Formats: sequence, structure tokens, C-alpha cells
Amino acid sequence: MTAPILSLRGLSKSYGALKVTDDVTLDIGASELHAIIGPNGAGKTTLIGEITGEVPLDVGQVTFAGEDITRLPIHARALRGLTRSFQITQILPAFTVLENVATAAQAHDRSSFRFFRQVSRDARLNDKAVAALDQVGLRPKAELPATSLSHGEKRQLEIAMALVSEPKLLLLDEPMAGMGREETESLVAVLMALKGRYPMVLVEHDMHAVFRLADRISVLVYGRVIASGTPDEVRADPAVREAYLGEEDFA
Amino acid sequence: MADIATSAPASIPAPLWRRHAIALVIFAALAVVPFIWPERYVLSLVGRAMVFGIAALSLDLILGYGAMVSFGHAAFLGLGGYAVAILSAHGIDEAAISFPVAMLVGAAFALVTGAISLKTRGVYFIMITLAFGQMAFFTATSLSAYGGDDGLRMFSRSDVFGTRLLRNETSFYFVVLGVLLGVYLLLRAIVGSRFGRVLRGAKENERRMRALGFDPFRYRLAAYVISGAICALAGALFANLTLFVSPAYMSWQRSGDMIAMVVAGGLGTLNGAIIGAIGVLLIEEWLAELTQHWKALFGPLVVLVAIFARGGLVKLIDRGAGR
Amino acid sequence: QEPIRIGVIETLSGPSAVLGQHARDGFLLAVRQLGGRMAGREVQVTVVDDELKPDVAVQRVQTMLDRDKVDFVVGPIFSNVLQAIHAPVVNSQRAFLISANAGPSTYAGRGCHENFFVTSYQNDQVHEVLGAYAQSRNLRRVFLMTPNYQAGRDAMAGFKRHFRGEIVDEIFTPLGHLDFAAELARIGSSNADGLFTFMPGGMGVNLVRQYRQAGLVQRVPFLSAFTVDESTLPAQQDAAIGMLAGMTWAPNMDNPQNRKFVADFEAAFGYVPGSYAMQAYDAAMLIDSAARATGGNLSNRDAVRAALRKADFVSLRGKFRFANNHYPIQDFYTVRAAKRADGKFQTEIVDRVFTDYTDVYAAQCQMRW
Amino acid sequence: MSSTLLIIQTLNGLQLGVLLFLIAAGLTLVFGVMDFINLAHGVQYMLGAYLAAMFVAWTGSFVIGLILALISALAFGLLLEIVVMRHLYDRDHLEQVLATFGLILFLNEAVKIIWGAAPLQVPVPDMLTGSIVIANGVLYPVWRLAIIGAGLGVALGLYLVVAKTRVGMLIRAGASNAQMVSALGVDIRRLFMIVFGFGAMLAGFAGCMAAPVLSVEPGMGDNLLILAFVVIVIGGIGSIRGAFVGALIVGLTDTLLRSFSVDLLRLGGLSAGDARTIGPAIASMSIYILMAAVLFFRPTGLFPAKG
Amino acid sequence: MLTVSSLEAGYGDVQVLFGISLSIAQGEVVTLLGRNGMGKTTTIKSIFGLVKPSGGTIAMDEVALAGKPPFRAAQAGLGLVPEGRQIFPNLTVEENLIATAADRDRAAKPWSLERVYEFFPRLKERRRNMGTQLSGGEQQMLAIGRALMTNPKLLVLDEATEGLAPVIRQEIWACLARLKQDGQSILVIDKNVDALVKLADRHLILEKGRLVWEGTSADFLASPDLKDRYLHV
Ligand SMILES: Nc1ncnc2c1ncn2[C@@H]1O[C@H](COP(=O)(O)OP(=O)(O)OP(=O)(O)O)[C@@H](O)[C@H]1O
Ligand SMILES: Nc1ncnc2c1ncn2[C@@H]1O[C@H](COP(=O)(O)OP(=O)(O)OP(=O)(O)O)[C@@H](O)[C@H]1O
Ligand SMILES: [Mg+2]
Ligand SMILES: [Mg+2]
Repeated sequence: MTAPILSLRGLSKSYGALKVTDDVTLDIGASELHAIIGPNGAGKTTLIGEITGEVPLDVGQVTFAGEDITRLPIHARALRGLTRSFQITQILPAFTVLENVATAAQAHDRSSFRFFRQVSRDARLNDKAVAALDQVGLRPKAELPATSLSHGEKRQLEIAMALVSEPKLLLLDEPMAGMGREETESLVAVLMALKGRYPMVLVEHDMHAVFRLADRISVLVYGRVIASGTPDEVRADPAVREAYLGEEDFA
Repeated sequence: MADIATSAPASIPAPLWRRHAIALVIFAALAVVPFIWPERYVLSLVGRAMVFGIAALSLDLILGYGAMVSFGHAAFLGLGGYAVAILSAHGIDEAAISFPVAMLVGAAFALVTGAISLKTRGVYFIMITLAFGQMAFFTATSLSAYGGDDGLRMFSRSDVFGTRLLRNETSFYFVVLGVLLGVYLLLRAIVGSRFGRVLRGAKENERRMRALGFDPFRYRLAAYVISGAICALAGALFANLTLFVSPAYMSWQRSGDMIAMVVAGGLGTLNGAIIGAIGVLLIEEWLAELTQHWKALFGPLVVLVAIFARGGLVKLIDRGAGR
Repeated sequence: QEPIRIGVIETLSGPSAVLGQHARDGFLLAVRQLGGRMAGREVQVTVVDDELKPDVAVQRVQTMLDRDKVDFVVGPIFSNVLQAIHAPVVNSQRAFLISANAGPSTYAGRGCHENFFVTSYQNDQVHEVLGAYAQSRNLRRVFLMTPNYQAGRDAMAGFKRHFRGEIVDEIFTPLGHLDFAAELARIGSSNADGLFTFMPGGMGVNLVRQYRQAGLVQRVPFLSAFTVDESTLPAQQDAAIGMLAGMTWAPNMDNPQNRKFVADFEAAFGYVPGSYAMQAYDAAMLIDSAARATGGNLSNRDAVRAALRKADFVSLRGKFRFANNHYPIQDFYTVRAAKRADGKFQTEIVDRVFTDYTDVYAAQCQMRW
Repeated sequence: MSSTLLIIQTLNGLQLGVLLFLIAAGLTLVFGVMDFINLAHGVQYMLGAYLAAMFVAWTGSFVIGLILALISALAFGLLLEIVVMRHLYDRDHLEQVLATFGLILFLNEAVKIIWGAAPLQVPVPDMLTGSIVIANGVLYPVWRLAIIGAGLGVALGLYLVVAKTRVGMLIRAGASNAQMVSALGVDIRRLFMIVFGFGAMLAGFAGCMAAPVLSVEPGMGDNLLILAFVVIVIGGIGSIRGAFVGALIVGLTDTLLRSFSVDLLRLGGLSAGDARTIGPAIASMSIYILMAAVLFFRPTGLFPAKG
Repeated sequence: MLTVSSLEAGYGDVQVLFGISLSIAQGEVVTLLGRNGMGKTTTIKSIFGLVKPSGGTIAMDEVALAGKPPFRAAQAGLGLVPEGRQIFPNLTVEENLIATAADRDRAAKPWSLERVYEFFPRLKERRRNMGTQLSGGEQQMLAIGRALMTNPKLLVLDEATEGLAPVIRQEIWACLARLKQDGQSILVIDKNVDALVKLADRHLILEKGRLVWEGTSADFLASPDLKDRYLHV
């Protein structure tokens, strides 16, 4: 295995008596799609927060692309290519769909301390944004304010914003939640296409998607990694079946 | 607690031509005033309204586009005024010196207080800016050497590169109009720029902006400093207009008046700030002529604007023109 | 014939509105008694509110001068407003400024101006009255308390001008101060045998009532300026009875013009006039005297000024004349709050402290006439 | 700086704090719970004082006057709610600020038209006049103790209602998501109306309690409104407990610094004259400095309402 | 029980629903299917008065609801689990459950705190936590529990299993099945068509704001092209 893009060493975090992250050590390979699954409240979103810097750690170390980023603030991590989508949709509601994506592109395109040129006519940003909207199928809605999107459409918008952020690693927190079958299918296709290009961490409860996409899966229960392996290994693990998968067959 | 102004209803911005049409009408109207009413009191009334227009524009930048409700903004007005008046008391009457100094003073005060205030959000921000405004107010009150509570007189308007340009009422009027136009164009450019987009984005959803890689604090602070400098410039003009500065220019009521102007005119539109400032001052003046109990009329008027002109007077004009 | 136009600018909104109301009503009463005419010309009075905002005051005065073409500007109550409007009016080449209340030192000495007249007093004088009184009554140890602003500091300075005893302590309270519990505790625990204070408006109402509630009235006599007067007595009521103040006049001053003034005023407006009303009334009479002296021709400014300087009118104070700085030379009294037979409250004259008193700044004024 | 003086000043600080709490409580309730910024709270306090002055003068009895004033304050609050406030609940905070700013202008002028510009007064009720000895040689006015008592009672009652009852839960829920509360079967508008009316009555009550100590005059609520905002911001918006603690801190800081700042500065080595001029300036700024400091270290106040 | 006829609604000038008519009988479980953005949520919001309908009628047990404020719908017996959870962030879990609890028609077996906790043990563990401190899935459970605590005659779930772990999702299906056995009427929107087919009696398919198909589970299974055409599975 080549050097991992992201490595977590001994992460721990408690809220009072509740241990949400309990000595998590994990490596994400430079080209893999790594799924993290686990019951509700297991600490998956919290783990993503710890990686991006939103949730301060009690102990542990986060190394990204060979650099220790444990102490860096959120935006500095984002600028280094750590890109996330949110489980509970986070968009810029009054901006148009296009502006939402163009803003994401702007973050990675030179300084934003520019006071005079009209940004709405900035072709470089807009072109990138349009391309991303094409990929997720939101192009027709580009000029609408983002609030007027339906729930599922907002999820697609989040993905588009992640795509233009020049990610070195994509952290996707339940991107399929709230999407219909068709949209899920097309998102799976999008992620399939991206798979070689970006390493990804995917948190998702849609097992059909996870088992099709993931190279490796880690299972988080009560803040601990209880299993880690290929999809087949994980699917076969009785502990995982009991804690998470249940009776359903995810062939 | 929900952040101030994030709950504003989303709206598709008015078409470009209409936005410019309103601004065009305003500036054209202001430009012809001296030809129709050359009387001094009209020039000084409208001049005062324009000075407040500049101050309101500066407030709209942070309030309307950045959701930073500064409740101490009058402090900048006062600081700018005191800078000019104190320099003048020491014999420096040159605007080319005193105006930049005023702006620097405003910017410096904004930098220091902003760096502290911007740790907070929403109503907490409102109150911490009020606190700094009050400190400035009490400091001015205890400046015995410069008149303290009674205020400080200026004996003449500032010179401009040695000329007495500002002493003529009409040319003073056009200078103020020119500054208003300049500030308007500057801010119009800023809010549409990359910088402006980050500012607006941070108002919409700070968490999202951070995750995209922006540090909202730096942009907000920069906007706050720009705003403070511009408002201090308004203060410098204000001191020249009234030939007098006093702590009363910095009172919290005055900051409240400025917020009311911007909100009544229409938040985050720039046009609204100008319309609000001019509208409020002219209506006040007009009502005060009608009756001594004019506040009993003005108050309900303000309430009606708040309730019915959703989005302020510009929205009302927009809707009227939209039919 | 063109009417004589007079602009009256007073504070008519906010907590201090009552003072402006006294002044306005006093002025309007005078004009009414004059039958709305001076020297045969109709009088047109414009009353405006300065909102206690200097810039608003400048704006409104500008309008009076340019649009209404007023011949006289009368007012205001507060010094900071006067500071703001002084230059625009006195330099207007048209109008005279007659202050019917504010009398700051700024314009009494070197800053005196030929177009500026004062019908009230120089501010310090009222405080001096109490200093002199305390001195004459052998109060040896006096406690001073004023708000923390220029007028407050001036008040203390004025008091000390004639007082030779010991100043136990000085307190500056914030302006707009409401609750004096903390200060009263200090006064009570000091061994002062008198308190001198200057607490205009609502501050004075609170102080007087709390002073009474704290039971200090008997122990530490209460000497004040602009704290116990007809503007505050309706709220202080019994709490103020017996407290002393310094003034140039009181409603019970015994002369025919004053008896008529007080009676007419109460009939017209339903409350007891205070010194603010008296001074504005005198301002109107002063203008009337100048109009009469010039035969109603106000276009010759030098003639009008000369007539104003003569002050040829019957003041409610009995005698009245101007010093070279256009501030009055007059008598000063201690007055005491009292309840009248009809249940209303007023101040009443106790002692004359100064006779024909000129303010100390007049000597520095370069005007000679 | 004797110890009796310190005791009295502490009591005074406490009393000022309690009065501030009475005003701040209604403000924080309406603000925190309904997410409504009501600048008119200060004029509602003023109105309470005016009503008390009027009714006490009419009836000659403080208690009857107080009751009538409270009923009228409540009725007026409900009227305001119906005519103005309810159109603004789902609006931007700043539009609420604007509308209630208009109400301030109107009501300040209206009381002047109705009751005149001169200040009015309310006598201290007979049974509560005078002072009592609370320690060796320390006298304290009974009425001020009554204010302290009333404030403590209101604090406790409010805390219990908001934190422990279902009505309390509903109003907190309504603050965060009124539509959802309604969709679950509660008439949120009526609930808000009641809360608002109650807040108005609390403001009125504060006015009634203050009237015997302070002068009743137009604009008397304006500065106290700002102080009340300082209090709830220091305490943490929406938290009754925060308002209480904040009010006491502000009351004590203000009173004690006012009394002792000059002495402290002199102890610090300043000359008497300097201390006398700087001390009061610092004292008037003290609560603002305090607030800025609190917010610097705790950007959402001392007791942020959780969530 | 619930009857909707010719419902029209939209946002501002944009019309989203075009003449929707549907009815749900006592004890029935009905689904509302369709791709993203077709108007499912808007239909629910209109029924609850969260969006003002521009035309048509809505009646719940004879009570006319169109144009009425939301609480009328709830009082008439509708219980909502909204899209996006919308739990109260500043209340604890337990307070979220209690605050709006009601038993308006004296249900035979009313929902109580204990019953909800029994149903979602995870909630019991977190009952002192504030709403915001819950994980996404926990919030979802809480939203369902909260609606059940109003003892609704018709339970309306908009994407109620979104973001839930498979085991929990299975549990919720099982729970809905149990509720159905108890005679609870349910209107459900969900993307797990396969599970819904087993559970529900009838299905409605929305396409661009119009009702384009209606039928029983058997009908649905019998015409596989439906999925392709409208749901694209
Ligand atoms: N600020 C907080 N204070 C206290 N507890 C918290 C806080 N934030 C999260 N928690 C708790 O931490 C646990 C983990 O939450 P997290 O959101 O990481 O779960 P998750 O694995 O993403 O679950 P889901 O799949 O349901 O989204 C939950 O039990 C949650 O209640
Ligand atoms: N607040 C709003 N303002 C304007 N348009 C809106 C708003 N909410 C939804 N819409 C639009 O109405 C249409 C229907 O939305 P709705 O939320 O009802 O869809 P849905 O079927 O529930 O989709 P999803 O499965 O994604 O939740 C969409 O095209 C959407 O863009
Ligand atoms: Mg999660
Ligand atoms: Mg939906």
C-alpha cells in the first residue's frame, strides 16, 4: 500500500460521560474509497468533524497528506483539500444554485481579497461551477435560488460544491440520504467515475450503494472501530450483522 | 439563537436595470436640487441627509451584506467629526490632511473594536458594539479640553488644497454629493466582488463557508474597517456641515437612528440606505413643521413601514415598478 | 406691513421637554398679552424642537433664518445646543440671538458677541448664590455632588467661588443618573453639615425624593441649583418642601407685573410657571421694547442693538439691565420649596444674597457701549 | 470606606440589580422564547409607572392602583401584540427592531400628550415607608427591601414556569420552530400572545415598583432598556437564570464602582483630583467594559440557553 | 377519513401541485411515491396548512382544513413526522416528547413516554440531551416518537427512515406493520419502495405535481414498467 492520504492515530472524544470517539486509529489509502458504517449515534459524523476540525479532539493525531493537521482550523484544512459534504444540508440559501458552486470554486482560486471586479462575471469560476452542476444533473436549476430546491436537489447541490473544491480527499456524510432511487443511482455513477481520481471517505446507511462502491469498510459502534475490511469480509461478520445490518440481504 | 438577518426571505434580486434605475433617479434628483432650491437651508438640509446617506451606506455594507448589526456606528461619525474639529482647533484646516486622518482614526477604532466584537454573533454583536460606542461617547464627554459634554466649535470649514471651496454652500453641497456618489460606486463594486461574495456567504451560512475554506473573521473584519473609515469620512463632512461636534453625535440613540434608516430603506441594497437616510430625515423635518407632537405621527409611520414594506422602501418601489 | 418674525427653539421632546415647555409657554403668553403685535406690527412666532441634538438644532435654526427670515432667535435651554447655533445666528447678518436660559461662560467673557443677549443669568451665578449663602450661614463642612459633565464641573467651581469652608467630598455622578442610593449612603456617613447639588430634570426629582426617603433632610441641609423648581416640584411634591435653591426670581415675587404673569400663566396653561417661563417672557418683552424704541423698523441693526441694550421693559424680576457682555445685572435670592394654599407647589423667596450682581466674566468682554 | 457603608452599598447594588432583573425578565422571555426583539419593552415599563401614578392618585391606595395598573399594562400588551407584534414574528430581527423603535417614538410622545411633559410621582405606600435597622447603625428604606423581595419572588416563579412546566417547554419550542409546534397541534399564536402580554405586564410591574423611587417621566424607559439588554446579554439570552445573575452583577458592579472607584484609584496612587475626574468616567463605562469582557471570553453570555 | 380533492398549491408564483385528489380510509396504509422534487412534501405541507393551498379542499373526518392554520390539522387527528426531522434543538429529548403530547380522542392504547422509550431504547439513553446533540438518526427516531405522542388518527411520515441504520429501518418497518395491525392509518413517503410494497395497501405516484397512478400493492407489482417510468429504479 502506498502512503495513506489520511491517518488517524488514537482519536478520542467524550461529551461528559459519553465516549463518542474511542481510540480510533485508521488509515485511508491514497486512492481508495473507504466507507464508514455503523448504527445511529455511533460517532461517524463526529469522526468526520474531528477530521475537518469542527470538533476539537480530546487526544489523538490527524495526519493529512503527510502533514500533521491536528491543530489547524477548519478553513485551513479545507484549503489543503479536505473537502466535506454535510449530513444535514448546509448550503447558502439566498444564493443561486450556480453561485453556491461558484463560491466553492472561489475558495480555491487565488485570493478573495479582491474588491472591484464583478465576481458574477468571473468566467473561470462560473465555468467550473457549470461543469459540476452538469455532473450532478442540476444544470437546469442553475439560476434558481438554492432555497427553492427540493430536499433531494439540495443534496445534489452539496455534491457539486464538493466537486469543485479541488479535493485531495472527499468526506461524504450520507450523500444519498433523502435522494430518490433514480438520483441515488446517478450519484453512485458519479462516485464510480470519481473513484480513481479522488480518495473518498463515505458515511452512508444505504447499503446497496456502500457495497457497490467501497474498497474497504470500517464499522464504528459506540465510537470504536469494531471491524475493518473488504465489503465481503464485513458483510460476513456476525458482529456487524447484529449491530448494524440486521436481517436484510445486501447482495 | 438564530443569527440576525439570516432568516431574511430569499428573493430573486431585482433586475439589473431596475437597480441602476433607482440609483440613477436618486442621484439625478440630488444633482438638480441646488438649481431648483438654491436657498441655504435646503442645501444644508439635503446636505445633512446626504451625509447620513454616506453613513447609512457604510452601515449597510456590514449590516445588510455581512449581518453585522453595529449598534455603535455613531461612534465613527463622532470620531471622524472630532478628528477634523480637533485638528482645526490646533490650526490644521486642510481637508487633504484632516479627512484622511479622520478615516484613519475610524479605521483604527474599527480594527481594534472589530477584532474583539467579531468573536460574537447576532445580538451579542449588537451589544458589544454598543458597549464600544458608549465608551467612545463617555470618553468624548470627559474630554474637558475639547468642550466635554458641551461640544467643540469649528470656526470655519476645512480648506481643500488651500482653497476655500467648502465655504460656498453650493460647492460644499456638490462635494458632499460627489463623496456620496463615490462611496456608492465603491460599495457597489465591493459587494459584487469576490470579497463581497464571501461576506454575503458568511452571512448566509458561516459553517458552510468555513468548510469551503474561507475564514469569515478576516473578511468581516476587513468589511468592518472599511465601514468604519467611510462612516468617519461622513463624520468629517458632518463636522464641516454643522461647524460643531459634540458627544451627542455618538449617542446610542443616534446609532439606533442609523439602523432604522438602513432597515426602513431596505437592507442589503445600498439604494435602500440612501433612500432610508434621505427619506427619514426629510419626513422628520416635514412632520416637525406640522406639529410639535410630530413623533406621535412619525412613530406609527415607522411601524407601518416595518409591517407593510417588507424589505424596506426600495422593495416597495420595486414592487410598484414591477407591475 | 411685514410681520415681525421670531423663531423660538427649545427642547420639546425627551425627558427634558418640560423645561422647553415652560419656556415656550412663557414666551407665547407674553406675545398674547401684547395682543400679538409689537410696535403695531403683527408678530409671527415659529416654535421648533431642537430634540437636544445639536445638529438638528443647527438645521432648524438655518431654516428659520433662511426661509422664515426671522428677526430674532429665542432659546435654547441647553448650553450644548446654544454652542451649536450661536455662530450661525450671530453671523447671519439678520437675526439677534436671545438666550432665555442657557448662559455659558464661553460667551460671557472674551467670546461675547454684539448680536447675542441673555435674559437669564450667567450659569455660574446661581451656584455662587449657594456658596455665598453657605458661607454666610457658617456651614463649615459641605458635601458637593453634580453630574459628570461641563456644567457640573462649572457648578462646583461656582459654589467654591464664595465658599471658604471645608469641602468634605465631591461626587460626580453619571449624567442621567437615576438611583442615588449609593451616593446618599456616602453623604449620610460623612459628617457634612450641608449638601450642595446641581441635578437638573429627572435626576433632581429622583434625588430629592430619595433624599427625603433616606431621612437626610433634617441632618444635612439641602442646597441646590436647578434641582428644586417649578419644573420638578409637581413630581417632588412634599418631598421637596423646605429645600433651598438659588434663583433670580420666584412665582411669589411681589410686584404687579409678576402677579399678573403668574395668574395669567396658570389660567392659560394650568401649571405654575418656573424661571424658564419667566426668562422667556422677559425675552419677549425685551424684543417688544426694542421694536417700540425703533418704531417697528428692525432693518437698522445698530439701532435695534442699541435698543436691546437699553432693556427698557418692565421685568418680572423688577429691575433688569445688561452688563457690557449682554448678560443681566440683577439680584439673586435663595428660594425655598413650599406648598401653596391651593395644594400646588412653588418656590418662594427667602433671602436676597446678591444685589445688582454682575458675572465675573464680564470684565474680560471687549465690548464697550 | 467603612464596613457599614459597604453593607449598604451592597444592598443598594442588590436592589438595583433586582429592579433591572424585573425589567430584563420580560425582555429575555419575549426575546429568548419567542425570538422577538422588543425594543418597546422600555416604554412598556414607563407606561407601567405612568399607570401606577394615575391609578394611585385616583384611588388613593397603592395596592388597588397597582392592581389596576397591572391589568391595564396586560391589556395594553395584548393590544400591542394584536396590532403590531404578531405581524412580525416570522420576520427578520431588524424589522422587529424597526417597528418597536417606532413604538418607542410614539409612546414617549403619547404619554406626554396624555400626562404632560412634567414628571409625575407615586408616593411610597404608607405601610412600607420608613427605614429599618438591619445591623448595628445601618438603616435601610423598607420600600427598597420590598423591591428586593418582589424581584426574588418573580425570579423564582419565572424560573419554575419556564424550566419545569409544559407551557415553558412549548414556548421554548416555539422559539426555535413555531411552525412545527403548530403542526403538532398547539395554537402557537395564542401562546405567543399570552407570553407577550405577560412580558408586558412584567415590564409594567417593574415600572410600578420603581415609581415610588424614581421620577415618572417621558423617556424614562430608554436608558433602562439598554441596561436591560446589557443584563440579558451578559446572562445569556433566553435564560431566566442568566438574566437574574446578570442583573445582580450589573447592579453590584455599577453601584460599588460608583461609590468606591475614586477611593480605589487613589489607593492605586492617583492624585485626588485625577481620581475624581477619572473615577466617574470609569464608573459610567464600567458595565459596558464588563459586558465587553464577558462577551470576549464567553461570546454567548454566562448562561447560554442550551441549543 | 382524509379526503383531498383538486388540491393546487405552490411557492410564490411557481405552481407545484396541479389538482391532486386522494383519500385515505380508516386503518389504511397509503404511500406517496415519486422522484425528487415532484411535489410529495408540498402535498403534505398543504394538508397541514404549512403551505397555503391555492385551490381545492381538504377534509379530515368532516373537518375542513384548507387554508386553516397547522394546529387545526393536528387537532383534527393528523400527526406529522416532517422531512428533515425538525426537532426542537433547545429542548431535551424528553421535553421534545412531552411538550406537544396529547391524547385528544382517548386512544385505547395511548402512547406514553415509556412506550416510546421501549420502542426506541436509544432515546431513553439520551433523554437528558438537547435536541441538537443527537446524531442524525437519533433525531429521526425522536421525530417519530414525538408524532406518536400526539396519538394521531392518521400518522404522516415524510422520509422517516432517511439516514437510519438498516437495523433500525427494519425495526421501523416492523413498527409500522404493528401499528397497522392496531388499526393505525398511515400515509408514508419513502424511497424504499420494496419495503413499502410489503407494508402498504395502496400507492399513489406523483409526477410533476400531478397524480399519475393509483393502485394497490398487487397492481403495483403487476406493472413493473411503473417503476421505470415514474420511479426509475
Ligand atoms: N455536542 C454534543 N454534546 C453531547 N453529545 C453529543 C454532541 N454531539 C453529538 N453527541 C452525541 O454523540 C453521539 C455521536 O453522534 P454522531 O452525530 O457522530 O453520530 P453518527 O454516527 O453520525 O449517527 P447517524 O448515523 O445517526 O448520523 C450521539 O449519541 C450524539 O447524541
Ligand atoms: N420553499 C420553496 N420555494 C420555492 N420552490 C420550492 C420550495 N420548496 C420546494 N420547491 C419546489 O417545489 C417542487 C416540489 O418540491 P417538494 O419538496 O414537494 O418535492 P418532493 O417530491 O418532496 O421531493 P424530495 O423527494 O426531493 O423531497 C420542487 O421543484 C422544488 O424545487
Ligand atoms: Mg451522522
Ligand atoms: Mg420531500
